[in-house]
Amino acid sequence: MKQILNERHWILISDRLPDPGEAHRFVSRKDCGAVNLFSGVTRNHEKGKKVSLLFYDCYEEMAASVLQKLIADIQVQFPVGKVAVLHKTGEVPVGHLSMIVAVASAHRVEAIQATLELINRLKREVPIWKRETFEDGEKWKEEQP
Amino acid sequence: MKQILNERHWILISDRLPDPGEAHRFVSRKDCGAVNLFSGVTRNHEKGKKVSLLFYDCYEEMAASVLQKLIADIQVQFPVGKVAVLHKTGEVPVGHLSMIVAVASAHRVEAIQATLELINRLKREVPIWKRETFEDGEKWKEEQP
Amino acid sequence: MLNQLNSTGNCITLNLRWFSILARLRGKAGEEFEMPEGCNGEVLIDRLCDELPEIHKYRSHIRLAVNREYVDPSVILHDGDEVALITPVSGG
Amino acid sequence: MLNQLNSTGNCITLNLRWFSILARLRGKAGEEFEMPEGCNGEVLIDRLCDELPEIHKYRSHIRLAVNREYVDPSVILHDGDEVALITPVSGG
Repeated sequence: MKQILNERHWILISDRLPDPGEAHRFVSRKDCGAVNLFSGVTRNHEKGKKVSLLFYDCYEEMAASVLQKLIADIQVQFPVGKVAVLHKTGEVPVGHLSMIVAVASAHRVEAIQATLELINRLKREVPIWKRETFEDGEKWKEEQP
Repeated sequence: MKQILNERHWILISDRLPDPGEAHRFVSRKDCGAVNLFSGVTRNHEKGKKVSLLFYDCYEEMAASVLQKLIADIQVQFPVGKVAVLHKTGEVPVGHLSMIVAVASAHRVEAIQATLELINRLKREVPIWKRETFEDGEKWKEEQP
Repeated sequence: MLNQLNSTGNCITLNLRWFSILARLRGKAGEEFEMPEGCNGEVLIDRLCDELPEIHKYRSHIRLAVNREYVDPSVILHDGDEVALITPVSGG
Repeated sequence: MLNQLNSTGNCITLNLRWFSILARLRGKAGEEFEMPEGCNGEVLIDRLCDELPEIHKYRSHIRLAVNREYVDPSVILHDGDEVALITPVSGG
């Protein structure tokens, strides 16, 4: 488990995620009229194959520090307020949450664009890896063509 | 109060909003790996003026029917699953929720883009009107230059 | 005037709904309102602007809703129609 | 080889961390690993590929992390550095 919590952001990497409502409440502030909250959920299919379970491995200390820089970048690029990024490690069954990203801003467009940019960068930069369990076995994402 | 609830969408126009978590749960489905949830919150400022309260008037029957068509459009334009749009009527003090929009999709980009498009259209087409209470009085949005 | 309106001299009763700034100006949220048979939305809006000159200011931004749908103001109104003048909306 | 590595003949001990597919291939999550003093990231990766040929397949996609930051593989490694080979990530 790794957590960084301050006035500007809440980063949590843990095998237990809080309710999305907690991320919502964390980022809410009276000068921010827009809160955008994105959740990643384990879905039951991937490229036509049935998925029953995901497992996330994470380089927790590095992931937290990369996320901290990434959020600081986002808070410079977009006029946003508080940001929360919560990511689960270990097993995530179908229908369960793997990630929660919440961004508050004075305006909707910025809150929504910043959310998308943050997730795009997270998916490229943060050292977290997904293993998918299919009916015929399990594979790390990098193993798949 | 006006509510339309079915397999594809949940529309609620009411002087009481449920917790955003309920919209999240409504749109969640095992084939949708992405849930994007946007909340509008009354913020304490507007164009440099201090705001203490919002009040929403609504042509409820028409708003629900316009929203239903609008959501159907979105579900054709974007590969999204279930959609929820919940809008408050009456008074909304600073820091409280005026609107919740939730969209589920197999993929993040579509969930997020559909949310933004849905809100943009809602703000142009759905017959709901905002009155802002400033320190020096209250004004309907249309009255303001 | 009779020809222009396609009127037979009979009247229709509309169910007007008022919202937002117009409800405040009109002092009510709804009313029954009589118009000549065959009149269209444009004629109704003209008539309401005559009765309530404050509407003029918003007129160029008003959309017409008949029976809970946006319609072109050239549409002919019928007895029992629910009609609303929709000033620029601001939900969200 | 000694010149190329800028080596004095001494060794440094790195703290290797293994994740995802590489942890499975290596059979462990971490280990201490000795390398000649003055060696850079590229040389370490070469050496690990020699020991664990299965890494080759991922090599062109691997990024190097030293002390929890992405670095260019040309960076010189130091005694006690925490080093990880980062295969393409897939969080979210």
